[in-house]
Amino acid sequence: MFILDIVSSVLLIAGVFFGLSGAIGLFKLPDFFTRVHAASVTDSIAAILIIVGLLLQTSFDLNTAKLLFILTFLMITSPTSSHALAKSARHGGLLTLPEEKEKQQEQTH
Amino acid sequence: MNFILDYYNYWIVVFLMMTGFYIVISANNLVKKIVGLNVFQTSVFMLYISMGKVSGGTAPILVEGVTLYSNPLPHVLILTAIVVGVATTAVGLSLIVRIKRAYGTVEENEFKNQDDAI
Amino acid sequence: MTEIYAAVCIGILVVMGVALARAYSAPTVYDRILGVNMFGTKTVLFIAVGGFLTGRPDFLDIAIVYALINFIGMVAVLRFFEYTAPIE
Amino acid sequence: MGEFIDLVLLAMLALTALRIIFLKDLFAVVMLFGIYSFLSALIFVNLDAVDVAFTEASVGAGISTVLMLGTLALTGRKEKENTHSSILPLLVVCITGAALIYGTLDMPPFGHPDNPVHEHVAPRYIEESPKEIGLPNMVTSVLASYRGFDTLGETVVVFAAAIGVLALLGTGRKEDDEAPESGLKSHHVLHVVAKIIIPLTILFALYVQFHGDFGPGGGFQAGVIAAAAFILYTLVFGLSKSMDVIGPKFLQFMASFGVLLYASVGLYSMYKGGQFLDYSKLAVDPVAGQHYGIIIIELGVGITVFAAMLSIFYAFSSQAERSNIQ
Repeated sequence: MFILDIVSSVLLIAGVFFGLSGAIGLFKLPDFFTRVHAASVTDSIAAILIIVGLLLQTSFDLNTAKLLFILTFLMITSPTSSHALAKSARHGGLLTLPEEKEKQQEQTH
Repeated sequence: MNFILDYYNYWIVVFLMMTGFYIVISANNLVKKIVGLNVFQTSVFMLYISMGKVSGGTAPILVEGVTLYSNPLPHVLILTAIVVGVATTAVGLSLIVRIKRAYGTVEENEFKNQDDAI
Repeated sequence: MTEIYAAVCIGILVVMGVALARAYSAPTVYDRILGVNMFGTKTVLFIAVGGFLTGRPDFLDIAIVYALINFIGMVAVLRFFEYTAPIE
Repeated sequence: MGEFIDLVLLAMLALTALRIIFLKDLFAVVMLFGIYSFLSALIFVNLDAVDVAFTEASVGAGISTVLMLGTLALTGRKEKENTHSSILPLLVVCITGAALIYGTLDMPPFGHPDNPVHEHVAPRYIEESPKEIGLPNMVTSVLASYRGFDTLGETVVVFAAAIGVLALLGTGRKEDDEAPESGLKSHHVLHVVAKIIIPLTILFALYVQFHGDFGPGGGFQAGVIAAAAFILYTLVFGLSKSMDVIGPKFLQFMASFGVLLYASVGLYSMYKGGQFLDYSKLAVDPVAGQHYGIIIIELGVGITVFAAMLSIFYAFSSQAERSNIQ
């Protein structure tokens, strides 16, 4: 039991670490598409680590099934919403940082 | 510190209530007014649920080995109030859609002016 | 284990706070949607860990509802966003 | 720890409400309102009200936000500059707020087990309802059995609201002319994922419906979650396809059927010699009778809420599509 506790603690803390790094990226990264990347890191890896960490603490019962359900659900939906958001932003005319620089150079010429 | 913890929930409830109230009376746009009404309504829910909480208690779903539960009665009242709240919000929003079609605007002073012009 | 759960809860609360700050003041409307979406997924994790912290993990149903509604809200925002004229 | 989480979440809630005042972009206002609902549901979980949190997360954050977004699509997202002075409202709010804060000082302290609220009827519910009704979830027992008449009224209110919306916006009857192209048509990933998610959602709704006696959940929540599955279908595949699956006529039938089912349980228990909605008379064993009664009326609630929410959404959605054609 003791080893399981250690493993799940490590997983949980690693999950929080990735969550925090993604949160920093949400403010620090230069353009929208890199910020989507930062946010989707927290959505995928942090969610996997934290939920697997919790899974190790359950005895094999309904809670295990529910946690697995949440994990599958998040794995399917959160990359999809990141993708859909980035695609909508692209349609809405948002540019990446290099493209924006290029545009500015064209205007100055 | 204990004094603050004893009343903190109620103060936040009053703050939210007044925020919602302010939005309702000062906003000119009807959709924002509806949002304000909902903010107000949620603050009332918060008041009820705060009153039902018992420190050290747990959710009122029976488990073995627990004797202290929070009060289930406010939960029942608020559960139904939430569903009724969204039903009335829906009616309010559909009235706004009709107002937009009749007057071409959802800003309160603009359709009042149109009424005065007639 | 309780200390670990408490620490993880606080960590997730911090991430939620940051996402909330992004939703409060965002350079573009898409950034705002991103902040809202990230807030939603973090609350799912928060409820899951919080259930284990209080010793009653049978409330994971609420986390499932959060994940579901968050996704539907996201799709609805993208769908109705294209109907409304952009703000100048 | 619980108190600390409470402090932080309530502070976040207050900040969100404050931010809503100053935003002029109504789209952002509605999104922050979604966050506000999510946060308040989190606080409900923290204050032990799991059933309420379930409802707030699905109804408040889900359906309200979607309906408000639908309205914004019709009315425009920019709030015009306010010409009124905001000093008078601020003054009114400050005075009322100060009076209320003064009033809270006479409230019993938060969370104390001896508070007046916990003195009267609540101990009876907590101690007797597991024996009398035989369900572990006290909220369901009180909602469906002790206060069953009240819940019947609430169901009728939801039904009436659906009628009101349909009267104002039209029934959203299917039109055979060309359906407008949705921009989400090009999101192929979304199409595939929606097809995976929707069956899972309906399965989860059924679980919530029938597991509500033992855990958080019940008819109100299940109806909304099932409606959310169809709302997702409408958003991704378009209104006309969704109406092929469940038409507005059928929904109107379902909404009234749910209320009738609920009320007829009450009449049947009268026929059996009890009071209106006295489930103990439904079977020889009173506890088994309570079980049958609660399952049937929760089903009635679920059907009505599902049909009412979905027809309200259809009405808004058909308005949005119509205005998009012009």
